[in-house]
Amino acid sequence: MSVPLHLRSDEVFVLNLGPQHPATHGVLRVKLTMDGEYIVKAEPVLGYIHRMHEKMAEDGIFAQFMPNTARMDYLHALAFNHGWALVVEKAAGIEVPERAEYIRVITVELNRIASHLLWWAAFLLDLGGFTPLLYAFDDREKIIDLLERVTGSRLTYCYMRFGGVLNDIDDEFITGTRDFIKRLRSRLPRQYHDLVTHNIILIKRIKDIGFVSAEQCRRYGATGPVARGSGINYDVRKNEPYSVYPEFDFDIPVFPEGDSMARYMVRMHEIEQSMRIIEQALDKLPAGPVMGKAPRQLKPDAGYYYSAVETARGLLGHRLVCDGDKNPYKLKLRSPTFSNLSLFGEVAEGMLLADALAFMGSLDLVIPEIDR
Amino acid sequence: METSVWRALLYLVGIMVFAGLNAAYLGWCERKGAGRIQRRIGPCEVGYAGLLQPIADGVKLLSKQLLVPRGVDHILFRTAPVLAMIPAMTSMVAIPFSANIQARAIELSVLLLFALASIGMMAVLLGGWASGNKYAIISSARAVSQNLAYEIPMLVTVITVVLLTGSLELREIALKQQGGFWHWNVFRLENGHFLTMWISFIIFFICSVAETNRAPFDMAEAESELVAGYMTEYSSMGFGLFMMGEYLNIVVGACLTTTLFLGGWDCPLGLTPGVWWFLIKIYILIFTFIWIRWTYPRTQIYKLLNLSWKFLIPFSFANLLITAALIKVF
Amino acid sequence: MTICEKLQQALQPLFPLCDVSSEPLVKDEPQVADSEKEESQTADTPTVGVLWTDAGRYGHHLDIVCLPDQVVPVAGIMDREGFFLEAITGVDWLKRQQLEVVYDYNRLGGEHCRVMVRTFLPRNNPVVPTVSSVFPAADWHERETYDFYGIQFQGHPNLIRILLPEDADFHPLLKDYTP
Amino acid sequence: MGEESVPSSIESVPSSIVQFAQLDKLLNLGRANSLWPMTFGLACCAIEMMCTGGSRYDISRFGAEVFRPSPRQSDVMIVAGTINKKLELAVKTLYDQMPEPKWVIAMGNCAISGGPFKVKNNYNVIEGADKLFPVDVYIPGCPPRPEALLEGIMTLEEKITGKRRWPRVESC
Repeated sequence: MSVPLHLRSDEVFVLNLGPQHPATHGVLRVKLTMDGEYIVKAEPVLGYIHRMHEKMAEDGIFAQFMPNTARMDYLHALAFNHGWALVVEKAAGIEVPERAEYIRVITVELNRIASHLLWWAAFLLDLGGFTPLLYAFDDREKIIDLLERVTGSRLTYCYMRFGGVLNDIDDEFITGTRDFIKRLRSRLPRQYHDLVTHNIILIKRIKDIGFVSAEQCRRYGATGPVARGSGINYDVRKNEPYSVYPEFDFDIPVFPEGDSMARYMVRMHEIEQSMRIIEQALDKLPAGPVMGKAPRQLKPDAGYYYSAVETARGLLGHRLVCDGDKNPYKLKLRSPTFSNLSLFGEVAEGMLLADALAFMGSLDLVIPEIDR
Repeated sequence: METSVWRALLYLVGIMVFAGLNAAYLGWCERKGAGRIQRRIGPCEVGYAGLLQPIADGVKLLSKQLLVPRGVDHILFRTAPVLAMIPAMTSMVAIPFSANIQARAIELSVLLLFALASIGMMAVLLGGWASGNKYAIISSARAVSQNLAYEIPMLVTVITVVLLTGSLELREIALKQQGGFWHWNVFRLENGHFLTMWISFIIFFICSVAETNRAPFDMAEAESELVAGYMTEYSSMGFGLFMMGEYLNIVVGACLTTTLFLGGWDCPLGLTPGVWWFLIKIYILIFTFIWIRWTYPRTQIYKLLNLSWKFLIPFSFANLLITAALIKVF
Repeated sequence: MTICEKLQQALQPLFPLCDVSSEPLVKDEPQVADSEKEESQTADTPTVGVLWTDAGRYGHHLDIVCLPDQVVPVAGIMDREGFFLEAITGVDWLKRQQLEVVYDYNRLGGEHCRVMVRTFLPRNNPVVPTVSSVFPAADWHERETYDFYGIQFQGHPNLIRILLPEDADFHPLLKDYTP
Repeated sequence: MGEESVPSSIESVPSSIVQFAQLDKLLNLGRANSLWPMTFGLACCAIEMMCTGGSRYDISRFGAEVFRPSPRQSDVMIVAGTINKKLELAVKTLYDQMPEPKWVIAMGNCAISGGPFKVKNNYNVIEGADKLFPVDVYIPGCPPRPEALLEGIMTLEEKITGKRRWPRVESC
C-alpha cells in the first residue's frame, strides 16, 4: 500500500515518536520523516534502555547471569532462563532429570500464554480499545499467581538452575493449572474472539496492514510469530527440538497472508497450542528428583556453543564462547525482537501514522530485549 | 414570555449550574461506567462511592500552574479552551427542557445549535495550531476534517425532521411529538412515514458520536497515537476547560437527539410529560456514548472519512428524498 | 544428501581442503586440522578450513574459518542456499591480539542446519567487508559489533553506534576496557 | 545531591509566604486525591504499573487511574525502570515540562540506586533517579509488587496532606 510520495522539501517534517510515547511500550524512539500523515522514512533509534547485560555476563561466574536473563525479556522470562540453562548444560555436559524437563516445559508454556495475553492487551491499547486490557490482565493474574507459587517472583523469574529447577511443583499447582486452562478455554471464544477478533472496526484496522513477505523475513532474520504470519513454517520447538518437546504433539499455526491480522491470529492460536502442551505435560509428568548433580564450580571446556529456544517473540540464541575459565569468555544474545524490528524501516515506508503504529503493535516489541 | 430581569437571572444561574454539574459528574459517570464495564470498582475512596472525585479533580486542576510554553501564539493559545466551552454553554439556552422550562424559545433554534457546534470545532483547530506541537497540528487537522465530514449528514437528517414538523423551532418540534411514544418522530406511526425516520435517527446518532470526537471516532484526541492530541500543550485549567467542553458537547448532542427524535419531555405512555422524562432520556443516551467508548477500538482516519463521504451522506440524501415523497403521498 | 553435504559442495571452490573432525578445540588459538600451528604474537591469518562438528554438543553443524575477504562470497553462497543470518558476534582474544567475528547462519524451516563462519582480524585495525548488501539483517548486527568492539565494516551504509550514546568514545566489550 | 539533604517523607511540603492554612489544606486534599501519573514505563516495573491499573489492584479507587501521556497534564512522574545515559536528557526535559506541584515516585531498585545494574564496570546506567531530580517516594523491589506501588501512592498522599488514609500496617 505504498503511496507515491513527492518529497517536497518544505512539506516534509521530522516527527519524533519519542522515547516516551504511549504506543512504544517502553523507550523505543522512531525518527519519522513525514509528509502530512504519510511516513516517508522511518528509522528506529535504539539504546535508550541498554543495560550492559553482555558485559555483566563476562564479569560474573555462570550462575550469576541467571537473574539477568529474566530482566531482558520480562514477559517471557522463563524462556530466557531456559535458553541460558540449556547452553551451559551443553557446554558443561550436565544431565537434567526427566521431571525437571517436564516442569521446565510446563512453566515456559504458562509464561508464553501470559506473554501473549499481555501482547494482546497492549496491541488493543495501541488501537484505542482500553477494555480488553483489563480482561487480559484478569487471566494473566491467574497465571502469575500459579507461577509465583513455584518460582517466588511475579515477573522476573530466576527459577532454573544448571541441571534442573529450583523447587518442585505440588498438587495444588497442578489442579490450579488445570482449572486455569478450563477457565481460559471457556473465556477465549466469548471474551476474546467475539468482543475483539470478530469486531469489524478491528478487522478494518489491521487487515492488509503492514504486509511482510516471506523473503523479507528471511533477509531480515525475522523469526517467531512474525515469520509464521508470513507463511514460514519455522518453530524452534519443532525444527530444532530441545528438552522434551518431541514427546508432545502440537501443531504450528502458520498463516500465509503476512499482514497484521495474520500475526494476530498466529498468536491467538499459539495460546491454544500452549494449553495443549501443558495438558499433555501434566498428564505425563514423571516422578523423580528435580535437580540433577551439577558441579559447584562450573568450568566448561573451551569451545563455541550455541543454543536456540523458542520464545513468545521468536528464536532466542545464546552464542557462548568459553576458554575453560570459570566465567564465560563471551556471550552474545541473539534476541528475536532485534531482528523483527529491523524490518520496520522498510515496511513502514508509505504507511499512515495510525497504520504504522498498528504494524508496530503486531510485531510485539519488548524494548529491553532489543537493547540488552 | 415576559422578559423580566429575574427570569433571565434565574435561567442564567440554572444553566450555569446544570452545565457545571454535568461537566463534572459526567467525568465521574464515565469513570464509574468504565470501571463497571472493565470489572473494577472505579473511584470509591474519595467521599462516598467517589462522589467527591470530580471536585478533587477540579480543585487540583484549578490549583496547578498554568504553563504557556515558548513559541506559542499567545492570544490564540489562551482563547482556544474558552472557545471550546462557550458554544456548548450557550446552546443550552435554546434547548426546551420541558413545556415551561426553556430559557428562550428562539425562532430558528435548530440552526443556532449547529452554528454553535461549528464554533466548537474552531476551538479544536485553534488549540491544536496555536500550541505549535507537531502532534497537536496533526490532531487538529484530523479533527476539522472529521467534524466537517460528519456535519453534512447530520444536517440532512435534521431537514427530514423539519420537513415532518414544519418548523425550525425545537419547542414546536417537541410539541408535535407529545402524547405517547407512537407520536415520537422515531416511530411516527400515522400517515405512513414511519419507514424512514429510524434510519435518520441512526445516522444522526452516529454523527453526534463523531461530532463530539468520542471513540470509536476520537481521531482528534487519539491517546495512543498522538500523545494527547490538541490538548498536549495545555496544562491545568486549559486542559480542564477542554474536557468540560467535550462533556458539555455530549450533553448538548444528547439533548438535541431527544428533542428531535425521542419526543423531548414527553412520557412514553403520554400520561405525565415533564422535565424528568427529558433528563432520563438524556442520561440513557449519554450512557450509550460511554458504553460505546469503552467497547470499541478506534477507526483509522481515512476509513472514518470514507464512511461519511461515501456512505452516510448518500444514505441521508436518499432518506431525505424518500421522506419528502412519503409526505407528499400521504 | 543432507543440507550440510549440499552446502559443502557449494563451498568447494572456496575451501578446497575440508576435513571431518569432532573436536574443533580452541585452546588459545584456532587449531586447524591439517596443520599444526605454533604460538605467535603477530596476528597471522589461520589457514581456512571447513570442520564438521557434532550439533548435539556444540549447537552448530559446520564450523568454517575463513579469511576476512572471503566473508562476502560465503554470505553469497549461504544466501543462495536459503540460509538466513542469525547473528554476528565479536570476540576479543586479548592474549593473541586478535579480534574475531563470528557469523551464524541457520535455515528457516525445512531440515535444521546451523553453520558458524569465523574470521580473525588484527586487533589494532580490525577491518572486514560488510555483508549487509547480501543480508539486510546484518546492518544492525554490524553496527552493534562496531559499537562494542570498534570493528570497521567496510561499505556499511551508515556505520554509527546503535546502542551507546552517539558521542561515546569507548568500545565497552573490549577486554582491556575499564569505565 | 546526596541522600542527606532529602527531606524526610513526613515533613509537610514547604508552602508559600502567605499562609492560607485552610485553603492550603483544601488544595492539598484535592491534589492528594487526584494524582494523575504520567505513563513513563521504562522496563519491567512498567508491567507492574500496568498490573496496578488492572482490575485486581485497581489504582482507580484513589482517583489515580487517569494515565496522562503528556507531561503537561500529569502531577506525579512514576519512574518505573532503569535510566541510562542516553535517556538522561529526555528524562530531565520531561521532569521540567511538568507543571509545578509535581512529585516523583522512584519505583523499583533501578530508579532508586541502579539496582541490579550497579556493577563494577557500569558504563551506561545512571545509579538512581535522585541524581537527576528530587524524588519524593522510593518504592524498593525488583519489580515491586502492585501493592507496594499502592502503598507508595498512599505515602505520597500522606506527604501531601499530612494525614494517612488507612492505618499504616505495622511491620511485624
